[in-house]
Amino acid sequence: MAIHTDPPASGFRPSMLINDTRYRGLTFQFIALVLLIFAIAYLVSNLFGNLAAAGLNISYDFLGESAGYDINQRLIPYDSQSTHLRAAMVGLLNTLLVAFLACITATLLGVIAGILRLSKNWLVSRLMSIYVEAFRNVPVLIWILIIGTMVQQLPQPNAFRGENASASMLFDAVALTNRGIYIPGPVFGAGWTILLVVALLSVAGVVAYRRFALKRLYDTGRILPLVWPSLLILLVPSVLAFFILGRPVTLDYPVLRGFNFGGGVQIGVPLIALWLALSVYTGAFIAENVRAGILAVNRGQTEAAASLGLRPRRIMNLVILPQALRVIIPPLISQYLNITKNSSLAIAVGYADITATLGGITLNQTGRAIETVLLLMLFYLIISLAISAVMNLYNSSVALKER
Amino acid sequence: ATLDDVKQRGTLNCGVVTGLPGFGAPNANGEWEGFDVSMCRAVAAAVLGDPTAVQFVPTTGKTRFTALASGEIDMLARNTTWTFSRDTDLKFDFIGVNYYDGQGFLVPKALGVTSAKDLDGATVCIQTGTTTELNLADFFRKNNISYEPVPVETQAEGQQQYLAGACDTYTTDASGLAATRATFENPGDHVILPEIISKEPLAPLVRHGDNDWADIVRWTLNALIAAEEMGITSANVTELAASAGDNPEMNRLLGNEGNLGEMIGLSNDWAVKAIGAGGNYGEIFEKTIGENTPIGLARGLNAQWTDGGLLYSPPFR
Amino acid sequence: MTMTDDAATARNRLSVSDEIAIEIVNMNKWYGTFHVLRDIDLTVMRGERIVICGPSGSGKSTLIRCINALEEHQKGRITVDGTVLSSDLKNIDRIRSEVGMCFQHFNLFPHLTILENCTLAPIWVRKTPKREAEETAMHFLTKVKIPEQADKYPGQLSGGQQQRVAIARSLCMKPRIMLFDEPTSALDPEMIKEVLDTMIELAEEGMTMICVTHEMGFARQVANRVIFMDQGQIVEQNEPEEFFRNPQSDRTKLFLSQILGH
Amino acid sequence: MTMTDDAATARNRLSVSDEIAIEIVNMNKWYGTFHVLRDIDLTVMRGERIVICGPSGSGKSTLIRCINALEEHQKGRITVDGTVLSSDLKNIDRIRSEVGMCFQHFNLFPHLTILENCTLAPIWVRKTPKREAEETAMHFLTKVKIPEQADKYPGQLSGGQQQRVAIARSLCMKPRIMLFDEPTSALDPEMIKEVLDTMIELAEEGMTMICVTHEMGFARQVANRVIFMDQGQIVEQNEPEEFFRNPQSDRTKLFLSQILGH
Amino acid sequence: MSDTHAQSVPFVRESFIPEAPPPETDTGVVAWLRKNLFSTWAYALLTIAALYVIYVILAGVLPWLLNGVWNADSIQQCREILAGERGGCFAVLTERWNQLLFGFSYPTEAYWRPTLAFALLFVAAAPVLFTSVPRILLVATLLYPFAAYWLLWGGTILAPLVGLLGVIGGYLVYRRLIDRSFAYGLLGGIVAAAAIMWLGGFVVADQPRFLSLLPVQSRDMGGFMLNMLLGVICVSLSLPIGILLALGRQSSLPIIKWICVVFIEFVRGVPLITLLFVANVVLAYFLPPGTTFDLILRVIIMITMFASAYIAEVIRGGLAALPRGQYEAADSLGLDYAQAMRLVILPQALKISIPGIVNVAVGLFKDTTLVSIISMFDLVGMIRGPILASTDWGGVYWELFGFAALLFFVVCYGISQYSQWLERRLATDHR
Ligand SMILES: Nc1ncnc2c1ncn2[C@@H]1O[C@H](COP(=O)(O)OP(=O)(O)OP(=O)(O)O)[C@@H](O)[C@H]1O
Ligand SMILES: Nc1ncnc2c1ncn2[C@@H]1O[C@H](COP(=O)(O)OP(=O)(O)OP(=O)(O)O)[C@@H](O)[C@H]1O
Ligand SMILES: NC(=O)CC[C@H](N)C(=O)O
Ligand SMILES: [Mg+2]
Ligand SMILES: [Mg+2]
Repeated sequence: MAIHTDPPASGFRPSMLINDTRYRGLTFQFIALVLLIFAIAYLVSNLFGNLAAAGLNISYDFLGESAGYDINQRLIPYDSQSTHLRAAMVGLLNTLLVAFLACITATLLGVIAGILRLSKNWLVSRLMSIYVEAFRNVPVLIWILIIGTMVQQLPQPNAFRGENASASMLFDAVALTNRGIYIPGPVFGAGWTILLVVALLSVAGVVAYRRFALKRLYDTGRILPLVWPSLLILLVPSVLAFFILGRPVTLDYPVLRGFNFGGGVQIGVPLIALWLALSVYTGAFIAENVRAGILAVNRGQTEAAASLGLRPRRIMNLVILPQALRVIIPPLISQYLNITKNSSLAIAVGYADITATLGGITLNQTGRAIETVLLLMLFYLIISLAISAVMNLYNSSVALKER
Repeated sequence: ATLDDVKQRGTLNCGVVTGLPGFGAPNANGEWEGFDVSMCRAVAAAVLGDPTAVQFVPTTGKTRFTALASGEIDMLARNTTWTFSRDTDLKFDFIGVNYYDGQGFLVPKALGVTSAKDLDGATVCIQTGTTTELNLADFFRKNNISYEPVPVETQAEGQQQYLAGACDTYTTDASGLAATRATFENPGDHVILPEIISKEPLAPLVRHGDNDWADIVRWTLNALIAAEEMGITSANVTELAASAGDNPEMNRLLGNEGNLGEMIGLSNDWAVKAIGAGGNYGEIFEKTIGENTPIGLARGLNAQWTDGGLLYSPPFR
Repeated sequence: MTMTDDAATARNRLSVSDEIAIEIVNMNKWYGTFHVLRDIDLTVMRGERIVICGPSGSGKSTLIRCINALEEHQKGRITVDGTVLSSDLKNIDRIRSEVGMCFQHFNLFPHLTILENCTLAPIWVRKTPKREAEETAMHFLTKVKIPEQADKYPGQLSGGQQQRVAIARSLCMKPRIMLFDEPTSALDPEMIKEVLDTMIELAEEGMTMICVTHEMGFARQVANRVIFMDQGQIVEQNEPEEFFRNPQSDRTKLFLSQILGH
Repeated sequence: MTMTDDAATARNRLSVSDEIAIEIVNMNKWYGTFHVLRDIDLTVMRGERIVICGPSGSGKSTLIRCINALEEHQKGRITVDGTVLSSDLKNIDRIRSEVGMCFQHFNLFPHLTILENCTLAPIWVRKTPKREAEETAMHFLTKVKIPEQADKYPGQLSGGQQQRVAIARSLCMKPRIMLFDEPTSALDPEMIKEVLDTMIELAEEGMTMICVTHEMGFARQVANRVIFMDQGQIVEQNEPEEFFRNPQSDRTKLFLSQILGH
Repeated sequence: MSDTHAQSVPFVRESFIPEAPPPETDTGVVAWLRKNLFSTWAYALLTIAALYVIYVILAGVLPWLLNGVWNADSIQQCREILAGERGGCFAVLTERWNQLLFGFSYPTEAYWRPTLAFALLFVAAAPVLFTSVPRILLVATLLYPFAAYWLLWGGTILAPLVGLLGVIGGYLVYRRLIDRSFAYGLLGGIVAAAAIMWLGGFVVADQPRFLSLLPVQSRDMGGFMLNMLLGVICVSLSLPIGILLALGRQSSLPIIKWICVVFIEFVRGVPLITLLFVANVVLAYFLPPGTTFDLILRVIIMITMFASAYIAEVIRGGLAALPRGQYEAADSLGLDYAQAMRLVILPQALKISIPGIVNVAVGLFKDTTLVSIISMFDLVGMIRGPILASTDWGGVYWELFGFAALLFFVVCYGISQYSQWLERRLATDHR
């Protein structure tokens, strides 16, 4: 074998920038980068030019100034003297709150509707198709407005007043009004921490029991009942502790006071409207995902499991769902993303999410358009990236092993 | 400069409210009408000679300032309160008050409330991004009572919420309340509470920095006010302008004496056109929000100074 | 044809008892209004090995799926191991745990390892302790010659290996009867042999088997009987030798000429 | 083995010139850190027909893909028809228009008809007028015996037909060298022959060919040389007769016993 | 025949068993009901629950629909006519249908123009959507944008004609130069088109009255027409941009890839409403001083950006679904990157992506309602603004929102049925 060398390294010629695969890519990238930098520089110089001409500047100082407006729904202490930054935090938490609630209910709704749509019951499956198609094909904004109008039709608190009131509370405990839903709220007395500990322990107990049952199944083949013992473990100690400790937690019932109900816990009507609208709208999409996921599991899987003697419920739990979930969860998570993004329409029903506080009132009261819009986008971007990161983690963890 | 832009374009871009009866709202045929709208038309007439050469740009409380700042509109005539920070920090120029107003509360009669101080614990509908929103917070804080805001974006929404009983009271400029109430099926079932909790001088505004343009708008408004004072109406303006009369100020205003028009870069009959567009201040008031309209507002503070009001146009000299 | 002798010997080694394993009497089935199985009568003795063949759409799959209650039949009676198949869930359970089935497309559970595939049913249906189930599984995996793949996932195996896992999975339930629906038709040619070898081994141990297949070599080697179906009916049945050498019905002749010709 | 004589005759009919078609010197390639081709030296004369075989993963595909610049090599030199393969685009273009390639999975363009598949590159790369390109295409389609399929889409053809179209498509560019990467291994057995026949015909016309295949009959019949690769190296090369009769290296022996055995 | 068992193995069927109808218990209405509605107790309960739900809905909606008032001048009149009975006040639709559909400032006498443009849309879209439609109609698709522009915005016909000529000229030059290389072709085409349009601009300025329709400004477009307009324009524009982004994201050049990834992920990470805020309140600051362009144009830019990021992701899926062999085969035939993409890869990838693209289009079309939040008078803005704010119709919610929902439903359901049909077809005829 003769020793050969590489092709003679010819000197660099400018034409190689276009014709040589090694440099061509670099050339293109360089051009793209230069164009990009120019574009950005152009926009930014315009920005500063325009700002200077209008005598404005970019400054985030306004975040420290007092906001001056009130917010009806807040998870952290806030009043009109708090800063704009705090108002933004209130809005942020409200966005997260409604998104979180809507994700849960939309999932429930979607899973139920998706499964029912596959039901062999003709009527039910038709009904679910109508639900899915109706909600999927109409803009979410219209649904938010419609549902917002719908909850307005609930009775006013006034209707609960007087001898022959036209509306009445459910079980004397729950009032559905067009200002919000009032439910009894807990009042914590002495010893409630002990109760909490007991409750937490029972939850741990249930988990332990389920572990034990599975282990026992593996060890001996005996299947222990799950539902009743779990319930017992969950409830009995807490109930006992509740009475032994002398009812450390009591309920505060809502009562009509002044213009509105007082006491108890109030869930504001904007929250309810937005929550409901996002849930039913997204639920329709999730229903489709669920249906597609279940259909994606080959029919052969069910048959193979059945011919091994597994019962329908076990087939669902052990064979179909684990596979369907792989198909369902990625689009499900992007639906969660959509919920979060769609919650920015909150202002249509008067819910104080971040778009309404930071991107609405603050923007408007301070006139700091660029600053607030940038902050707003940044916030949504962070949520989206966080959710996508979770999704990627999930995807790589469940990816089926292939050759 | 804005004036050149407007002339070149041939239309005036005027920001107005998305819909507040009496002040600015499209009628069934889609033509904009109202008190603020008339201001736009007067400026268009003064500048372009054609009161219909206006492109109305509806704005919400939220979008109005950015629309003006970004140059999308040439002026904003949209029941906007003249405040310090809007004038200075937001870099606008308010060109003069066209309606002296204050914030009030609208409540259903059946509620039995007679004073705003009785509103402890009430639910209040409030347009976001307005001065009234801030006043509201101040008022309740000062009186140490609580309330729950229901934020709405537009007048229409506020009305919808209020009528549905989603709030106990609706608060905004008293004029706005009157306009709102006027559209109710049974206006008599609702009262405007006696307290006026703030000063709301409503004023048209333009971008800061273009003083020539600001002057044009400012003096158009003054022309309308002065016209009323001098008894010039849309009916007699052409007649009066035809020949110089014996009132030198009127002569100057109508272009028969001096060259005021030239000084602001317009033709000399600019004021004639402005007044001809919709009449003088008083006429506009009566036609759009006055006592004989459903809105039924009395002149009150907005009467001429000669009648004990605050309207007081600087002299045309 | 040198194979014939070997095959006959092999087959003769396999014993058939007098006990009835499966009895099908006058069974009919419709899909909607489509009459897919017509008056099927078939008795399978314990230890018998039956091969079913016939043109596509003739109802072969439907027939063996009825035996396993994967499809419901509308008329007639199916008795498996003395249990009459009815819509009673208990009954169906009993029959399914007696009868193992292998499909054309293996239908392994892709989210479980090979071992878990094999232990799933024993643990949850037979309530076998896990350790024991795993031992059994390893035993059968060894039998189908892939014990070393136990911890892989089905997607990581070749088609032939997957089908052998499917057989092992069925065997783990210790069925007394095995049904095969074209177990080799989705496989590449090199892999067919390994699966057939496994099946032959199974046959030699005396398992009762019904196998839908067009592998005529296999039929010759292990079947006691070959059944030819067409249009939902059993058209002909015979011992393999006779069946291939001397088909009676015209349709059988036509069919055989087609599949042997190519 | 009666084929040997025929094969030898057939092969001897084919002439090999003295011109060098491909020269590979000391070529090395890595995928990441994985050394997939190691010190490959190979000279192919014009008119030579070379068969490459070897176990899976030994780098056969990678080798011939390097010749076509589908993969970049990192060390050593490849000269095709006098042109040294470098990263210069012009060079790559020139080499690709000299070298035709057929893949295991045909890779026909499913959205184009057979004729369009064949005329695409002549029209766009060689700038041949469309009519002329179509005539050439029909000529080569006739040669691979499927002129009547010209207006169908690839999906409507059998695998064997598709592979022949793929060959015709390459030929339409009038290459001087053809590379084949396991052209028959994705085909059903019946179809293998028709593709091999086409390739043999091509070989008889004196086309320079490098063919990765395990069809030993083909190798015997047309190859001038058989190259055995393992672990990225050329382990053995010889005339086919000698290669099969008398493999030198142990690895070759093992490999041959496996593929000939089954 | 029960003797067909091992003891008497040979058996040959003598007589063919004729097809028989299934047993009675398996057919007929009763069997259908039993099987589909009452097969088990749980199902029966479900059925009853479903029936109850249907009853409740119908009991609520039917009287409202049937009792509806279609002729009245205001809600007050509606109430008088209804005299306390339940019923919808659909008069608002008959009174304000034109505003709902066209916005309140589109000239009434020109309503036929958007209507015609809408009808022509079907002609133009047909050859793209259905392969069975004669190819020659693609000419209509090409002409459509220009015709629609003329119809909607009015003005002289010369303006769209010049545009069309520019495109045709550009294309001809492109065809001439494409033989040299794709880049030359593209550049030459663009230059030629720009030159023709620039020159044509003088002609247009010179002859503003030639075959002129009443000009309408963008600001004057509203109602459902605005939704359609935004939807159609933005989807069409976002397709090419989406393709470029997808190719960029697939690129092996890290910087280009990185730019595309950042753009796509950024746009997909924020809600459309924030982008609309940008269009509304921020964008003007980034443009050179003195440029004021139409809100509608700014909105189109932002929605197009938004849509192209989503479309890019769909197309990326299509590209990824193509086997590597296609790229390699194209390479080995000597096609360069542009040729391989244009002739081999994209035609296939786009075909796979069509259902996904249609879904994005539907979503986008629905999202056009968001412009009402920045006080544009699209269908929803129209309802929430001028109509509900008017003295006459304040308080008529259900009828208006129902109407809006219905319009959107008809369009979106239609499109999504098309996409499902397409998916089914792609699933069956990919050979
Ligand atoms: N679920 C079903 N609904 C309606 N018809 C069906 C169904 N399953 C099968 N059929 C029809 O019943 C007939 C018999 O089908 P079957 O699968 O039993 O045939 P086969 O003999 O197994 O054919 P192959 O050799 O193709 O597997 C066919 O005509 C088929 O189309
Ligand atoms: N793109 C790639 N990146 C990393 N490794 C690769 C890549 N392509 C191939 N390899 C590895 O390089 C080695 C040689 O691959 P190659 O395809 O050349 O083998 P082969 O001899 O053609 O095998 P086969 O007979 O299976 O086609 C294999 O180990 C393969 O896993
Ligand atoms: N109601 C309004 O839209 C205006 C309210 C108030 N005058 C303001 O300028 O803030
Ligand atoms: Mg079958
Ligand atoms: Mg290979």
